[in-house]
Amino acid sequence: MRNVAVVRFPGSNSDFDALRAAEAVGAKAYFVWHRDTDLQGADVVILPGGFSYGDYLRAGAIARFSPVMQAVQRHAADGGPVLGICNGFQILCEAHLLPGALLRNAGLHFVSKPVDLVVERNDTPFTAAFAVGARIRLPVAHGEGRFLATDDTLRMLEAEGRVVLRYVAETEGSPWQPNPNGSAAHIAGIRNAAGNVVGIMPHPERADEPVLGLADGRGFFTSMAAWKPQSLTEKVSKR
Amino acid sequence: MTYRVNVKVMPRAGLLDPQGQAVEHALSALGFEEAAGVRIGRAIELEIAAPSRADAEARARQMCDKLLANPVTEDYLLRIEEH
Amino acid sequence: MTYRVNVKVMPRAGLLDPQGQAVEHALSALGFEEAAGVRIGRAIELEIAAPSRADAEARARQMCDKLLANPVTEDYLLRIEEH
Amino acid sequence: MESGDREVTGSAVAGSTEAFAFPGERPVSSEVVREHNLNELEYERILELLGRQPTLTELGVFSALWSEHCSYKHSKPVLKTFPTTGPHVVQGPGENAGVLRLPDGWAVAFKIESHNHPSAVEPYQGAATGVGGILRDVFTMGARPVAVLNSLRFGPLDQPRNRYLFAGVVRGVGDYGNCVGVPTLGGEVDFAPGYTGNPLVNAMCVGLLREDHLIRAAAEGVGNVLLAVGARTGRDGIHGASFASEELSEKSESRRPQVQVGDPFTEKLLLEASLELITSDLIVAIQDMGAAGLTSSSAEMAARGGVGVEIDTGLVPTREEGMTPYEILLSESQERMLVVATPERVAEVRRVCEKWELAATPVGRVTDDGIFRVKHQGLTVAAIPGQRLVDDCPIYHPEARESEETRYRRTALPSLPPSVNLDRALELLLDSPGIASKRWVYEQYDSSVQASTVIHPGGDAGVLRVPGTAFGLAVTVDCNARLVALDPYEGGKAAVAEAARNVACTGARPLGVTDCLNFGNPEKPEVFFQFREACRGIADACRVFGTPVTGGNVSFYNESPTGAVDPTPTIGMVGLLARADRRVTSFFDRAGDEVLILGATRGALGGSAYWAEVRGFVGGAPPPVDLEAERRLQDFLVEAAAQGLLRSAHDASEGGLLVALAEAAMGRPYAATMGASLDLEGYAPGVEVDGLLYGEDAGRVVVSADPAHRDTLLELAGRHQVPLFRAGRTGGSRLELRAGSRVFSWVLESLRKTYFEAIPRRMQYADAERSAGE
Ligand SMILES: Nc1ncnc2c1ncn2[C@@H]1O[C@H](COP(=O)(O)OP(=O)(O)O)[C@@H](O)[C@H]1O
Ligand SMILES: [Mg+2]
Repeated sequence: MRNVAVVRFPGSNSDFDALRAAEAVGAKAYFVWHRDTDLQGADVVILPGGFSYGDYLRAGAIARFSPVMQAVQRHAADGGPVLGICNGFQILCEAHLLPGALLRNAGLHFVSKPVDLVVERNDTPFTAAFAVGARIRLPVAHGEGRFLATDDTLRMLEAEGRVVLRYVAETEGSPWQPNPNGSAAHIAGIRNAAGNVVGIMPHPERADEPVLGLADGRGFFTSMAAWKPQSLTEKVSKR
Repeated sequence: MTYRVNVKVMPRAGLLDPQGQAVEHALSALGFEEAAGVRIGRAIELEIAAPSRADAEARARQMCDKLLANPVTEDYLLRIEEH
Repeated sequence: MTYRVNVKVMPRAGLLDPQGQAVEHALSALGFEEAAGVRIGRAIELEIAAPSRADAEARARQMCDKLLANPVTEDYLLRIEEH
Repeated sequence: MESGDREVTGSAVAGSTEAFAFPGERPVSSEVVREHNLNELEYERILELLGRQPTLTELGVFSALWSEHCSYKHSKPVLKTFPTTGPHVVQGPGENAGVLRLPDGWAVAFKIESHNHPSAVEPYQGAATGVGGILRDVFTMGARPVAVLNSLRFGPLDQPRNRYLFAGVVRGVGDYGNCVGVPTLGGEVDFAPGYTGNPLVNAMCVGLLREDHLIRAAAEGVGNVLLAVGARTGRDGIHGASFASEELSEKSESRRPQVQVGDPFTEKLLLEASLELITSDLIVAIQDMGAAGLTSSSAEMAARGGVGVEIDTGLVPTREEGMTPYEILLSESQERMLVVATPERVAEVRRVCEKWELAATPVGRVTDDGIFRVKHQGLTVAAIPGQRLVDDCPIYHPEARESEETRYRRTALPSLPPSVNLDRALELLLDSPGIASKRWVYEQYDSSVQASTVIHPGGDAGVLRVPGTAFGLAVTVDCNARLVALDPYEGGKAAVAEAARNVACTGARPLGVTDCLNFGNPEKPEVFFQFREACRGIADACRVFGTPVTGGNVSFYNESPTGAVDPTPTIGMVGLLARADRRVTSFFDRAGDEVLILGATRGALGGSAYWAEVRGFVGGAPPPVDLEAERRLQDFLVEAAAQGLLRSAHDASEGGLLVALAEAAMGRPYAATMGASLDLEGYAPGVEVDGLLYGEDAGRVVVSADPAHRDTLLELAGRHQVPLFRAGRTGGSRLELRAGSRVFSWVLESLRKTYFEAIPRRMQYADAERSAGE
């Protein structure tokens, strides 16, 4: 059974949600405190959403130095899956586990609403359950979600197919949908070169049950639960 | 003549500066114990076309008083260079 | 010896600065059409206890490189005064 | 922190009420007394109560606790008339928040609070700290906050200053709640000239707890230790409580207390630490250091426990050097708690706080002599009989008289003819910021965090599920101030009725009320009349609906140079949705559904948005609210939803039946529209078309349902004696309507542009508009 470590930073606020969503697919999920240095045999690590250290200075800038992050770095280096959601994505960028940076939304306001996305890769531990090109709807809720990187990095991300999630360019029926934050190339989520570290701005853990109105998020967790250590390395080596 | 204006807008002395506090903690956690009294504000750069440096400064002040700084919670500091 | 350190962290040149644009627009709406090229960044003040000005500066640089500025998107400028 | 390890200075002679001036403090002159907003009567009472002259410190303590904000000296007798009991009431008024019983051992704690004056001065921090305070009121009951709501009023958006206040307040509410991680599930915003210079910012918080974890803020156990937990104490907001109890004027600019700055990050740590302390049974009592800070929290906790307290202000961790006991006692620095624990538990309490990176510092102890005693480095600077300090503030019964002007307005009629025809009028209404979509607001609020939101803002009430159970909660805040201004009694009833209707539209049963009574200066007879009558209306409605008032807040002196604000008794309500998965949303979402109109239309245009926005006339007699009919309507909606008979339900409020129909058809900004073609022939015989479309009779709801359920619904409506009219079917991309001889047809896409863009269009650059227009 999958051991899923949900890291709690001071200011994390989607920690319970991530835990619940992982448990909902039968994972053995537990909290790891930011001061811990041991992930207790985690197969998967989730950096949840929230405002670690109040997002003061830059979102994720301070959390990145938490003791636990060294363990996360090692886990990632060994090919262990890591999912950063929202603030977790910001932390992964600040920690240079993922390229680029997440800046204040182009609209300057916090944005909370459902957005439509396209899943562009299903060769990650968190998107395997989706078909490539699948259109899904998830909530976003962030003030600093504008993905930005140098042109070279952006070119590299596209060339290596490392864009995992993209905001759809437009939505029928609603002119108020697309790209909520002005991200470069409508990027909503990316992965590292090996494919085991994934960062996304939208919140699958808040959209995994019909009663919540949106259920597409469940796929991220069923993918995680079904994922086998070798399955990734195979896919990676195939490329 | 255009002048380059540097405005530094800082939280009023005595007002709580949670951001500064958090950064100060982070710094000492990173081994920079020698850092103290961290305060964080905004830095604003702009160019002003004006007949004279004095005019540029006067206009810049008006901009700060009217918009760039919040008189209730912030103090500002102006620096002007020719350009 | 303690030194007062002023750090100015600005969005890397060429990067879109929506906040700067919004403020520039508001300025001209308020009749300050002469303002241009508005950019908005962060101003950080702190004190550093160090044996010498050079040491203070070196430490301050480390703080910026490590925490205070994001190398991917920001440039910083240091100013140090005795205190 | 060391200070925390020091022993609290030994007690003075038990029972002694001797106190000394703190070195360097001003002697108490009549001038000083006046500065403290205490009148002769009150000062006499103080002398009599102490049997001597107060020290300046004591004067500060009295002025805080005897301010309107803390003492309710003008409102108490009226508030006593509210129904506050019921089989499901676990905690009525008097605690930090009211508590109602839910199924399966759960309970809901909820409370609303105003932060009007601070927000007028500094909108961002004022609103942010308002949210912070109400969150603390709820989690100090042992409840985890699960929803925030906000009720806002501003002057018209064509003035830059109003746009700036609106933008700043919304950003402040959002940044704080978003950071702490509590979803904002609803609220209301309205705009009227009366609020220029004195915006209203009311924040409501709803929390969930296991009933057996409920903790009350009563200090008990002589010898128990008082600990200050959380942020350090600065010179922030000194005299905020008395500041909130006077009119805003040039003078108050100078008396303005130092702005309180919110730190939601510390709040989040306080929230987690407090809940850990409470659920692991480590503490006796806990209270937020809110208005009047350490003073009110300690004095109130002592009074509730019938004990005395002794505080050593010298032990309180301060942010600034050389703070006097006076300043420490009255500081309103945010994110601070006062905790009472037994001496054996202190170490454990501090360990838990430490884990959450918070300081917990012993600053005093519970005593047996009933005295509120304050020492500073051994010197007793205040010693006041505690119970009397809290209870003996003079109570006032001001004169109440309705203003001639209001009486006249009620009987008046619009003088000008309509400037536009009836179909254009709809566009004007949808474009008016009070009615237009509030998406510009609620999209800045995280409404999905906690992964429990079942109905997001944008419809009627917000709905959340209670994880691990089948049921959910519906939450709303409502008040139509125009109606209250024209007829305070009917307006008060209408506010409760609308809130209950919004709750019932989701399928939830209204449970209880928290109210935020925003009025002008109660010493003016016409203002006190509004207050008394509005409260009478609220009380009557709550009685009929079986929704007790479990708490609330009174905010008087909402006056600016332009006069008193419109009377605005905001009603916050929670309801129980037996099955969260049976929730009913407010939008048409399937073609071919039956559209039914519940309730009767008499075409009352008095106080309507149509007259105000289209005919430039605020007046006429508001429609009377038939409380029994409202109750039957609620019963019908709850039962129909429980049986899964409804696809959508949306009540008619501002803008009347037509705006309600248009809103149901326009849908949410993230989904496609669903048109309808309707025929009102025979619905309200004899009613003029303008009254039919735009009248604001209470008790009306537009529902859509699968045609298969039609007969069941008709039968159910008959049983509940709810008028039900079959208006037509959903479908298409237009809203088509036959009313009498008139046929209307609106293209929904263009209505949507108007409705969803009305506020964004006006607010485009508002964030950067501060002093403009000042
Ligand atoms: N300040 C606000 N914050 C959050 N949601 C809001 C706010 N103002 C309005 N809303 C939401 O917009 C919707 C419509 O509000 P309103 O017009 O007051 O509805 P109603 O007339 O049914 O009370 C409601 O869902 C309400 O919760
Ligand atoms: Mg409604």
